[in-house]
Amino acid sequence: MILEFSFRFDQFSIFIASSIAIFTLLIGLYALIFMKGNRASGQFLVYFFLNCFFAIGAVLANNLILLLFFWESLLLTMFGMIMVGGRESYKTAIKAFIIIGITDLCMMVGIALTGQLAGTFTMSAISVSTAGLGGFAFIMLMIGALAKAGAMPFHTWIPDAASDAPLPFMALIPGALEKLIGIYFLTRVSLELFKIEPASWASLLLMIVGAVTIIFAVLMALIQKDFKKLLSYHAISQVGYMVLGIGTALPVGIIGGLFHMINNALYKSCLFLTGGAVEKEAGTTDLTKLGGLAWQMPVTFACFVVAALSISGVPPFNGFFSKELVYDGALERGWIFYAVAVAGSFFTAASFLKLGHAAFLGRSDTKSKEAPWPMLLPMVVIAAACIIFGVYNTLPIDRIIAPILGSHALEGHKFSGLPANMFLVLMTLIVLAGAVLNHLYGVKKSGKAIGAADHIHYAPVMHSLYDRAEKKIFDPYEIGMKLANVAARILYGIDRFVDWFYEVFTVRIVLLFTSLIKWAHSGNISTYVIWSLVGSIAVLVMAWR
Amino acid sequence: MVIDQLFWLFFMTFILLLIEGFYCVTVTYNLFRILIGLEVLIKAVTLFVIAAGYLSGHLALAQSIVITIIVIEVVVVVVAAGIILGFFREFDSLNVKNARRMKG
Amino acid sequence: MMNKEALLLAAIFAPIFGALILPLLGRVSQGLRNNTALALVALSCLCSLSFIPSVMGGKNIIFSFALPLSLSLTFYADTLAVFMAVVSSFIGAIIVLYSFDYISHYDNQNEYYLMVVLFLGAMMGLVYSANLIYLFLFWEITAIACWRLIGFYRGQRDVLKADKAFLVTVFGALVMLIGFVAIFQQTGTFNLIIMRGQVLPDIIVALILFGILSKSATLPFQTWLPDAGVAPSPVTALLHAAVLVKIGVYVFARLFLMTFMISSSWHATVMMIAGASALVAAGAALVETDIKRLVAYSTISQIGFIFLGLAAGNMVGAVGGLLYILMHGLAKGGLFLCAGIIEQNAKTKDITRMGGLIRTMPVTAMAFLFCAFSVMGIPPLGGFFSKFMVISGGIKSGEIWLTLVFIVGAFMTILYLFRAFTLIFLGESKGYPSREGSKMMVACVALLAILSLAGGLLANYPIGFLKTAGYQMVGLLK
Amino acid sequence: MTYLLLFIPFAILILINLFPREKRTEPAFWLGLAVLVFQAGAVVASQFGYWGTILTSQLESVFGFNLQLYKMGHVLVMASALAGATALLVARATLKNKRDRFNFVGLLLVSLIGINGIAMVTDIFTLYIFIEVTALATFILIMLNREQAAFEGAFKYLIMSVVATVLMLAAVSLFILIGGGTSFLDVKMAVISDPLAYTALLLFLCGLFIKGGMVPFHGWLPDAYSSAPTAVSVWLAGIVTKASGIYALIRLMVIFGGLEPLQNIMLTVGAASIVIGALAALGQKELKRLLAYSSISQMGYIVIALGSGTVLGIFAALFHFFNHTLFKATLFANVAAVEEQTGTQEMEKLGGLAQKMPITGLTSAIASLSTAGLPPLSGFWSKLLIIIALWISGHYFFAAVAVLASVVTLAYFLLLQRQAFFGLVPAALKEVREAGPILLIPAVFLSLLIVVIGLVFPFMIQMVLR
Amino acid sequence: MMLLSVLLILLVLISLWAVMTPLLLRAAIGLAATSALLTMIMYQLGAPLAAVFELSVCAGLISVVFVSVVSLTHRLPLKEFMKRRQSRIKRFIFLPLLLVAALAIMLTIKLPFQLQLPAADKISDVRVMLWNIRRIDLFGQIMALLAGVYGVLILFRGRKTDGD
Repeated sequence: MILEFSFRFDQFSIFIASSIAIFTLLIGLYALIFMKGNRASGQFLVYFFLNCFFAIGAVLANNLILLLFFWESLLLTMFGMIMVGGRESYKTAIKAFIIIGITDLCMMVGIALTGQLAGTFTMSAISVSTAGLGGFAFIMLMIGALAKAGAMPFHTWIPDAASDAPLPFMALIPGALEKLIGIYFLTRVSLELFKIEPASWASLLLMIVGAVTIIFAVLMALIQKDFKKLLSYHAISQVGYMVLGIGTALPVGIIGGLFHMINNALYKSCLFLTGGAVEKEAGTTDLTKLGGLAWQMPVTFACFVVAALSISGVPPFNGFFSKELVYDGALERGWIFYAVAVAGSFFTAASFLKLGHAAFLGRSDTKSKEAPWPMLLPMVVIAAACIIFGVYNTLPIDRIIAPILGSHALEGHKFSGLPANMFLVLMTLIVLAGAVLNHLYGVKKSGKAIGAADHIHYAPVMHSLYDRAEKKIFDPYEIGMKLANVAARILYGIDRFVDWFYEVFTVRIVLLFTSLIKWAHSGNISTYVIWSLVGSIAVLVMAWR
Repeated sequence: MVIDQLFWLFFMTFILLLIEGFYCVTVTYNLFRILIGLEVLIKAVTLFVIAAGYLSGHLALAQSIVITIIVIEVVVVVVAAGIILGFFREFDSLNVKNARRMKG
Repeated sequence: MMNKEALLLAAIFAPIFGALILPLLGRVSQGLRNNTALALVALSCLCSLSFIPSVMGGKNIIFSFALPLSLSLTFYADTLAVFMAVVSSFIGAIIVLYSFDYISHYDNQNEYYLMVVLFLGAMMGLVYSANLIYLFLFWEITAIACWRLIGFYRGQRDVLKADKAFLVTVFGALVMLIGFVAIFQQTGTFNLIIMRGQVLPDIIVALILFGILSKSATLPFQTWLPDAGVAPSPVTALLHAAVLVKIGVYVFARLFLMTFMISSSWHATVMMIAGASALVAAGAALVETDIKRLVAYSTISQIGFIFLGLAAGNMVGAVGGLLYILMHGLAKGGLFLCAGIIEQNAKTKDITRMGGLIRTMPVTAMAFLFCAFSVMGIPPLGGFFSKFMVISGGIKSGEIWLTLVFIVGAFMTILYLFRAFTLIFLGESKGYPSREGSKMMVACVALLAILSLAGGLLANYPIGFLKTAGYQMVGLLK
Repeated sequence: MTYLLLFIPFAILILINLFPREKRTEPAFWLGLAVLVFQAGAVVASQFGYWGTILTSQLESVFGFNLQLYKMGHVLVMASALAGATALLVARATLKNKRDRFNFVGLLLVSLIGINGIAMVTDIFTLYIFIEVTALATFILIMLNREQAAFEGAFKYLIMSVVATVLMLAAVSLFILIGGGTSFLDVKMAVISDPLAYTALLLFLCGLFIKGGMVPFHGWLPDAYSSAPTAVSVWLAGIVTKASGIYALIRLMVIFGGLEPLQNIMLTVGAASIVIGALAALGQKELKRLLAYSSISQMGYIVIALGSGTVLGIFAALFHFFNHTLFKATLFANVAAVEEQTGTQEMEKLGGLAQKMPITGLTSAIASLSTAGLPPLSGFWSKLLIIIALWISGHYFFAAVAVLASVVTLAYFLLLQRQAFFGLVPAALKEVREAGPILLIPAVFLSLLIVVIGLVFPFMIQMVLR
Repeated sequence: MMLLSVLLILLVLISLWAVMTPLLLRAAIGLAATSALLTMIMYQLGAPLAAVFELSVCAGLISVVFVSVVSLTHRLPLKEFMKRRQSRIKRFIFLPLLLVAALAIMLTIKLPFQLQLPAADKISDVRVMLWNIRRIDLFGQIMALLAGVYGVLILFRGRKTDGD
């Protein structure tokens, strides 16, 4: 009744579990070398592989409670890994823990509610409508999934972690693993548990969240001066595409979202790995100090180019095809979503041009040699995967993603191969060209590669928004903490009032009576005699009444 | 009928003497006068016992009770006098204020 | 095989009467006294453990000695009683072990051990007694033991706080006594076994609830618990975490779940009170700077969760509430004992003046962290299962908004525990040269942390055991 | 049995005075103790029926007293024996002047005779006489060492007892007028038939209230207890006020318990004295005065139990009567010990004595907790029975008052413990040592009795209820 | 009947005078007079033994004690005495008024209930009653006297002379 230890091996969960395993293996290999210098590397690796165990457990679980069990255990390993980062990294660790901890509690409520509504906790048997209480449960579960995936309202810990946490962590968790698990659960919830229809408010909500995540995260990414911070913002914005895709609740959108999930995992982890290589060899990830690494680190540069192109959605690479599907779905549901998605990819392209130009091209004032082969191997493998998934995209779509939705949902037509809607392809090409122009204009205007996005940065309206964003005004975590402290003070006030009631109020009342009685005992005998007489009369009266 | 009238007469005297006794005890400033008051009270009660015995025909019982009362109350009054002497020895005055020192 | 009744009596009266001889042993040698104290508590724990198989099989042990005026001395070991007995005596044993080193350099230790063992004996008596008056009798013995223990340091402020705690609990207990007498008038007996299934009018329920809330330090009466932080930390661990506050919860379960049927409106009211208490205490914990008061407030908040479970009125909630008692006992006991080590080494109770202790006290830090995770309800540790079941019980009972209040409480639990952890262990040290606690104390703390973790991984055994208790519950609206 | 209780103390009293002047205090003390031990032994023996009837019959003819010892009387006699023994031991330890000690024994025996008389009386006038005898002996006892405060306390007690006498004798005279006789049977006949006799009974009750120190009439009690030397306070608080006031009330309520208005009076007066006694005790600065108010409050419990009008109520009242003697005697013995060691009884000057005087601390803790009615001790059982009696007889409000007032009782005992025993030792009291053995024996014996009764009580009920 | 009422009225008046006289000596004498009057009333009611006892003990012994106490305690200084006189007059003036009021009330209201008197007592002789039936009272009297002896011993002895 409460907890059966049941697993389920269907098409979707096996796929996710295997990809988790592959990524952990590759990045694990990378991490062995990267963490050699760090004194807590042993501890880090323990958390690293424990994390993989829990992730696979969560994905394969068929019982919602079991899923929650593994899901929240990830919290511990994540907290451990960030703590290892450095002396000051505990602040981010705690920030991440609190954000994801709180959203997991919401998810716990969601799961309890769904279980109660559906009568059982086994996921395969649950189907609940999103009306009334079900809707509330859906939102709760959605919050859990989005937080894990790193979507907008719950993303603020990822940029901080970029600077504090060790890089392999950034590559694995925000880079690949979280997206996989988060979107996996989101799909389970929206397709299997709640079966949201395209017209329903739930899908609209998801699409809005996706769109918002895309645009704001990429705008923030544009102005970043640090290699890893820029990548972390992009990790957040890419999630927006997946959420948008699944949010459309159309087969094309969902296929697009899932395909984008895999692609993102690939190129995002590859970018992080290149960032790691740069950091290890060049000693810093600050773009202003970097430059001209292309010739010193050719393999890293090559992988970076492949990954950058695929993330920007340049045709032959995998990013392009999954984005096209998402665009198709988004356009069908509403042009505004499509416009946001396209704008998103415009800025993504612009920022990666800036990053590539600043980091790899231009003069090199630092002498750095190529990263050791064990670090290069995973990068090359993942880059190759990016290319394969792009060019030969029927393999991932038809054989892996399509069966997930089951044949009836696909209404017959095939999504793999070249995108059907030519208009979208045209638009994407125009946007990419625009991005290159903007980059060239930016570089010429500011004179150096790093300033490519300054003209956007210091535009009148944008300038004040950026400053406030930098100072974490909009960060829900800070707002939440202030709110919590204010609420705590009020509640502490209540507690002190109750304490005052005991310590001061009742004591004073009682002592008032006591002093009254003591004053009454004036000591002279006549009062006592009078009392006795009055008392006897009272007794007589009481008896006779 | 006569018995009722007689009883009422005795009862009235008893009540009047009681009022005198209690008034004297509560109002006076002098310890000795309190004794006087007490003695008046005892006399009132003795009277009433005898009257009750007389009216109900149990005069013998009343008399024996009165004798015992007198003996015991004498001792009480003597002890009271002793106490007053004690007070006098301590404070050289019979003012009631000296007997009001224990408050609260 | 020694018959079960003898074991039952031994479990109860061995610690109580054994405690009386401890001061004498104390004069002979400290070691002897300490070990006998531990042996006594361990004895009652083993006896209770030995009941588990027979109780699981459904054969409850009963011992009764007929007396007039329905004051017959009856002890009844059913699943609920055995569970509580094992939990409290086990944690009590660990705390006694811990206090060997903690109390070693204070004076009037004899009285300390006397009172601790008496306290645990009274707890056993209370848990097993099936007669309301004897239940009240042991309830008050624990209050007396608490009074002497809280006032252990004999300072002016400590004794004042001890008196405050004593008065509040006795006041609540007396109101409860009125309730018991009212039950006696209605049913004509104090024996719980006979009265199983009776319906109680609201007045009596209110009176008894008054007592329960005062003992388990819920909202209207919660201030005595943080004030009792002046006591030595094994005492606060014993009092706040593991045993004393659980008495109120146990009596709630024993009366309103196992024996009497109460009107369903009470479920909502109890949950409301518990919710308010959880929130207020969580808020206070977030603001508090004294380490013991902070953990005490967190206990009040977690007690609110237990009441949520028990008052939910369904099987999941009830089993969750009882499991919560076990998990919270272990975790909170660990937190308090860590607080003890920290306080003894860092020479200060004010967490704002601590810092960077993780470098000098790694094991304690890890134990503190694990126990904190268990209290927060993070999965691999036991707290997760109990918190989940309590919340799903709350939702199943239909009180969605109330459960949300508890969720906010859970949020704040995470916040204040992490605030405490960071202020104490992380950040740069403020110049207090603190070295690790003594071997025994650290071992106890580590043991409790590992047990919390084991509680999570092997959660099935306690849950299975409690499910059998759940089936016997009368008060549940299935 | 009945006559022995009167004649043996009388004989001893005379015997003591025969000794030559120098060598009389020591034997007087031991003989006094012997009387009390005999008395206790007699009560215990009679419980098991050893006390043959042969002994009583001859004396019956010789003296022709119409005395009769009921089961209730046994409680009073036993209590007086215990309280007397404690008073004697405390007196031996505290009264320095040899002459005072000798007079103390003498007067103690006189009041003992008075109390034994009260226990056995069957006639309302004889009851008055014995009450008056004990009162007389107590006036003089209070003034034993002729302190200035003692005069004031004794004087107030005397005046109030004269007022009580007036009320009682007025009632007696009315009984003679209506009933024709003063024995309880005639009184019972008169009260049932005639309203005037009913008023007389009420007057008699008021007289007893004054003697017992119930709230509207209690003015004299705190002054008398606190001004008397501690040994006398033990005797006074332990048994005298209770015997002369409360015991007589119990005897009357056994006969007239059924009358509804009487019950109401008892309940109101009892509740008033519980509450006001407890609240006044909370504000006190000296130990003895605090204990005096606590006695008022505890006697209020006995009276409120009588108000329930059921047999269980009477039994609970008697049981609390006996328990109260135990705790009050222990507490006053402790006060004596504290006074002897520290020289003062102001609570401000005291502190942390439990460290220096462990046994006294322990016994005072046991006695205080038992008075507050905490379970393992005997006080709990009597309070519990009182509450059950009140609740079953339907007086819910009064039961609630009785229960909740015991929180205030606990409050002022905690105040006492905190100020005197439980805290840290102040500088001034550094050299305080444990009290002498003579003072400790009674305290330890009585607190042992409290604990034993507390544990054994449930099993003891059968034997007592029979 | 007539004589009895006159005596009763006299008794009340004399005791009023005894209570109100400023001088303590006069009060003591007044008290002796009241007990004498009481003796006459008792004699009138046919209770000779009680009357004799009352006369000898109350009029005799108590008056002697009171007079000796008054003589032992010296008088207030004149000035103090005059001041005290005024205040006492002011206080005691209410007493007679109170008495008159009480008398008026009692005269108006009748006995609310009918008085049933019991059958007369068989034993008419006091000696038989006292010695045979009420023997316990004698024992009580002895005890009271004994207590009185102790009282006198302790109270009236001089300054705390050290005991033997």
